[in-house]
Amino acid sequence: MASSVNLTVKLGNIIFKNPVLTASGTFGYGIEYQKYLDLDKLGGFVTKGLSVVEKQGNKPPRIIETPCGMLNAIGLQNIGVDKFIFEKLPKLKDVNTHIIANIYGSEVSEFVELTEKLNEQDNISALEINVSCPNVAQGGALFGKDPDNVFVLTSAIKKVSKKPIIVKLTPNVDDIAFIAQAAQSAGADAVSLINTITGMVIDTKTKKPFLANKTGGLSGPAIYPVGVRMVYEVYEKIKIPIIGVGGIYNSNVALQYLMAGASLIQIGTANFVKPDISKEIIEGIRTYLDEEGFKSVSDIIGIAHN
Amino acid sequence: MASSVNLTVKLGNIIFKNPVLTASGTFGYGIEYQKYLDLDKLGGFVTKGLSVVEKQGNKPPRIIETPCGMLNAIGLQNIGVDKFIFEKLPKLKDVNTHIIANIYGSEVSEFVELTEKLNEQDNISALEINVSCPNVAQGGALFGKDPDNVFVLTSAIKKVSKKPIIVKLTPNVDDIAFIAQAAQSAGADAVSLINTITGMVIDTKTKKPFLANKTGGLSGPAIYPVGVRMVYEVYEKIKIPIIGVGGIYNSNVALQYLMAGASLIQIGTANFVKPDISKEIIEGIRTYLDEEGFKSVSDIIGIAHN
Amino acid sequence: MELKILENIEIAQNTFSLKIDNPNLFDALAGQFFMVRINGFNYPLLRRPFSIADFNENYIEIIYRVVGEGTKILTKKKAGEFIDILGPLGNGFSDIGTGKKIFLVGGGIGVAPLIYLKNVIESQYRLPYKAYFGFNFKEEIYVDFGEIATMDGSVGFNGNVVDLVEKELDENSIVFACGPTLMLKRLAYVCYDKNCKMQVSLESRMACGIGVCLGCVVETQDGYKKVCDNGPVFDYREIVWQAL
Amino acid sequence: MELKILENIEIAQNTFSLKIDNPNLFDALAGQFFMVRINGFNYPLLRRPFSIADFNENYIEIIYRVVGEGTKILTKKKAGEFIDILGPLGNGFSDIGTGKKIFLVGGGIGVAPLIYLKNVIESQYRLPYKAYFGFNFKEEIYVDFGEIATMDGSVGFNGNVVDLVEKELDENSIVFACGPTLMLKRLAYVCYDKNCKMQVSLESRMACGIGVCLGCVVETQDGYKKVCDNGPVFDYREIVWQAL
Ligand SMILES: Cc1cc2nc3c(=O)[nH]c(=O)nc-3n(C[C@H](O)[C@H](O)[C@H](O)COP(=O)(O)OP(=O)(O)OC[C@H]3O[C@@H](n4cnc5c(N)ncnc54)[C@H](O)[C@@H]3O)c2cc1C
Ligand SMILES: Cc1cc2nc3c(=O)[nH]c(=O)nc-3n(C[C@H](O)[C@H](O)[C@H](O)COP(=O)(O)OP(=O)(O)OC[C@H]3O[C@@H](n4cnc5c(N)ncnc54)[C@H](O)[C@@H]3O)c2cc1C
Ligand SMILES: Cc1cc2nc3c(=O)[nH]c(=O)nc-3n(C[C@H](O)[C@H](O)[C@H](O)COP(=O)(O)O)c2cc1C
Ligand SMILES: Cc1cc2nc3c(=O)[nH]c(=O)nc-3n(C[C@H](O)[C@H](O)[C@H](O)COP(=O)(O)O)c2cc1C
Ligand code: FES
Ligand code: FES
Repeated sequence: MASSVNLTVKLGNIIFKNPVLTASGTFGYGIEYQKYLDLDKLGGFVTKGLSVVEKQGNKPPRIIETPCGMLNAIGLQNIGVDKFIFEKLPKLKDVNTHIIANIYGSEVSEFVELTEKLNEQDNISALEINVSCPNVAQGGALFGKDPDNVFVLTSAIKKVSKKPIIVKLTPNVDDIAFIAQAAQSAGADAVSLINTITGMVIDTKTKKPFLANKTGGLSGPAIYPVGVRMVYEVYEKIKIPIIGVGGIYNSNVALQYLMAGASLIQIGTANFVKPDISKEIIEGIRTYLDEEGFKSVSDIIGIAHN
Repeated sequence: MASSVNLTVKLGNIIFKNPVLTASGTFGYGIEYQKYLDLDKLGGFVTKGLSVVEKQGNKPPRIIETPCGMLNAIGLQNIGVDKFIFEKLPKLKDVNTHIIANIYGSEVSEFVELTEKLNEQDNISALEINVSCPNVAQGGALFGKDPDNVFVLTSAIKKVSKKPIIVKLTPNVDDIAFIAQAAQSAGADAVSLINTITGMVIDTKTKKPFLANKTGGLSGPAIYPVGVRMVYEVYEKIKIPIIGVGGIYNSNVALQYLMAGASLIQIGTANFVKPDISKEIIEGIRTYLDEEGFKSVSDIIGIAHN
Repeated sequence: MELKILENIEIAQNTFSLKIDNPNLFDALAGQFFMVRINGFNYPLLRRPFSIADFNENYIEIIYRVVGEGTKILTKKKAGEFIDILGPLGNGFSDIGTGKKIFLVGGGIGVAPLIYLKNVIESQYRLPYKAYFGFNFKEEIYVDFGEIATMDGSVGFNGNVVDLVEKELDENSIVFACGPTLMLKRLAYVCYDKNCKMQVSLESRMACGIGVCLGCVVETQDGYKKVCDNGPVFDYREIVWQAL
Repeated sequence: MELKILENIEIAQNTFSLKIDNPNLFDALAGQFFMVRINGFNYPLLRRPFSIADFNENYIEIIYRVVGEGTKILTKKKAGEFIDILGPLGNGFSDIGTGKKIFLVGGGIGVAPLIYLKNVIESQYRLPYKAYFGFNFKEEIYVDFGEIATMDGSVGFNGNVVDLVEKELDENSIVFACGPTLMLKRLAYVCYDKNCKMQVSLESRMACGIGVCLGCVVETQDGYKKVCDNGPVFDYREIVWQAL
């Protein structure tokens, strides 16, 4: 690869060596993938969602395959932020890539507490705020569906955070650009989209929803056209960078997200199919840019709007 | 098939011989399929969306394949209601199945006009109102995303219609049950869901959205978990019958919709893959009911909620 | 219809001939096509359209170029397996016996339907014809008749097939053409200029192939027409070439 | 890892043996499994988990039952083609040489990993063991050792394998078991009763197979544990059987 293409992307003060990250919940705490992939090759990776205290998650069954996709209802099982800091982060100290901590709370105060704890970790480059989770604070409908909630939460986190804040948005809304605008107004440094689309599979043998949680989140190749569309829509409405995620399984789809307006992309479900897929995608992007005569990946970000 | 299973389903006064319909826009005006399928075997079929005057539709390209799905942006090209009545309906006069006319207007008044014209056609069993179309009346956001719009439109049509009214809902909303409730309150006899999910594919060669219309509607197997989930949600909130549609490609998925709460189902994109798929699905439902010892298809409608 | 595969072999670079057992249940015109199901499951989802490259009591032949995932998977099918085809669909070439001088002009994989047309002209109409086929380079060529043009000059005329055939055409000619859109467009402008007749077989992305999805339309003088059932063969004067 | 298929043949009704060339790059324990990619494209999307039915310097064997779309497609793979496998994954059977009387108890396709375990016991530990395998009927049987129970009585003991093995177990036994969940549950209650040792290999829907998706968990005395990397082999006392 004696290519002179510049793959670096800036998000605030952070420089990513390339636009390819791996997505929360599909890459563990990074360590699990070291056997399959040199993590240093990645632009960065996002941890499994962390909460203040360890969470057991939902009852099984938690996953089920669907055409070109899968549903999951893990229920944010995680080891808790303290264990993450003391047991996982030290093992990652020699890794030369950006680690983004994905955080999740059931109250605004919990998000703030998580932010404060992670403030002190030099190893963490940014926080990704998962607002796409059910039953936060006011209960009832999904928290992240309401732009006011997103504004209040983002502002509260921004006030205490020493790190850039990425707000991760749910696609299960009328108008995702409106939510993105709320995040931007509250000071978010970037938004990432999309989280999973709510779905259900029914087991015709038991005549019940297959997942113990009944509904689950649809991810995988099936959803990529929805993600690309939403990135395209949001790009026209906000100025902060967008991180594109949803169904990326090869460099062509990754490029579609970049062209729609994403500065960085995340690979989720595809990691399960091919643990080293992100490496292939990085190379695929490089080859494309080379062949098309682009000097830098930033030349194609949002190019589909021209 | 010497089976004694009762497949009939009632919707208001209409009795469908089985719960399998074919979906608007994927079955032409029925006539095209007579070569592949005995239309009399169907519970019924829904015509391509009809407007007051003939519509040319969108510029090509209009379709693109995606993983286990496709995007379309036909733009409701159709021959207009008069031509339909004078050229197509007479050819269907000997067909012994329910014909549902799908209608589409750019103003409430157009919907009313269409309803009045179709009132006089004995051959038409019901009307399906496509409120999932962009730029109706108030312009801006999708008409059918606003429960108030749906209420006003449904009421206006109900006032003049001599036939049962089915309101077809868009999935591109926060809370589809809310829209379904608005339709119910306005007197709708049934709702059908889901229409397509908005998506985009970008052509990395031209660096532009692939479809001339930029965005298109995602249909096909990829979306079925979203449709099943929405039918399940809506079933808990309304009393009128639900027609389930979205990604049905075999009897297992059809059964999932029925168990989620649909009284009838529609087959769309799968018709393109196998023109006689609806026959297979009817037989598959019958076999399942037989094997599981159900006497009637109505025994499983909504059973997943038990 | 599930039919048995007799043969599926590479006949030129990235170009395969698929021969399918002919059940002799239907007739097929040159210019018509089949919608072929690649797999028995959901992926790739849609059927792929392929022209009829030959048709006789023994077999149906399709000649296809490997361009994407569907055609790649198709190459794995082996003799003895079954394949699900829908068709024959669309309108074939017509007015063949009009007394005009017949020209077959094809480019690349677009030569395929003209092979069947040639067989029909020879066996049914017994008329003289001239054939001109363009390819990019030698290794792509899969046809054993007609004058050849190659873009790299490795075989026959060095350049575009339109430039090769242009001087032969006049108002007494009827051209049957199939190939890349750009080639057909160039040829259309030549035919307007020479005032000759031409029927072109067009390509378009298709979902249904039977006229119901309205996905495959092309702009014509009378508005949008469906390539699958108003075509794929059109009189070139119908087409709004500027829109292509 | 893309490895060459040596053989893929039906060895019993709906049951196939897939032998893959062993590159001798890794070791594998009895009880471990591979995540197998069915196709080179997106469908079916996820890898399928299969236990190791045998492993030696020449080949890796998987024995699989055709139950759904993935396994159906797998039957079409031919010798000479390549297949993408990830592994070996998870924890195998352990404490084999504890001096206890060894029992292998398997049901249906769950017998597969016990074949490899038997080979390991014979070649590595050279210990005596007894094997009890249950099937539904004769045509399903694909194993040539051990005592057989069939539900229809067509071969061996007429009934459930748990009933067959029950009387043999006592506090000096160690059982290695794999099979349908209901069978394992029954066996677990027997083992609690007889106070014997047992390791069970569990099944669960998996997305990643490497411990990151948290999709495959099973309820244990210490909360949810991942079948893929805390298992698939567990001490039966760890499992909350009532939750299964
Ligand atoms: C009437 C007609 C006749 C044709 N005859 C032949 C023939 O004889 N031999 C041959 O090799 N090809 C022919 N084609 C083109 C052929 O259909 C495509 O090359 C093929 O569908 C590509 O499939 P893929 O999965 O390999 O490519 P992909 O690009 O992966 O396919 C993605 C989608 O795009 C569609 N698509 C891609 N390219 C084309 C195209 N050029 N035209 C229409 N749809 C396309 C596919 O059908 C599919 O839905 C014909 C097309 C039409 C419309
Ligand atoms: C650790 C482990 C070892 C296994 N070893 C074997 C073996 O040696 N031989 C064998 O025949 N089978 C084995 N299985 C079961 C095997 O994985 C499934 O039968 C197979 O995945 C079914 O795939 P399908 O596409 O045919 O079925 P589908 O039902 O079409 O598959 C749909 C989805 O469900 C999953 N799935 C379906 N059944 C099971 C199941 N029983 N366990 C886990 N996931 C399932 C599939 O992986 C897929 O994601 C094992 C399972 C596990 C977890
Ligand atoms: C098993 C699984 C677990 C996930 N867990 C999280 C999580 O903890 N936090 C989060 O923000 N997103 C989570 N996601 C969502 C992904 O990060 C991603 O947004 C989504 O899967 C769409 O991308 P994909 O189609 O590439 O997988 C999870 C997804 C999967 C499949
Ligand atoms: C090509 C195409 C055209 C369609 N046209 C219409 C239409 O005119 N009116 C309408 O209400 N829905 C239309 N639909 C939506 C379908 O009726 C159906 O709601 C949707 O495709 C989801 O079902 P499916 O996944 O089974 O295709 C169209 C869908 C397709 C694919
Ligand atoms: S392909 Fe559907 S109308 Fe032509
Ligand atoms: S399968 Fe992903 S954690 Fe076990």
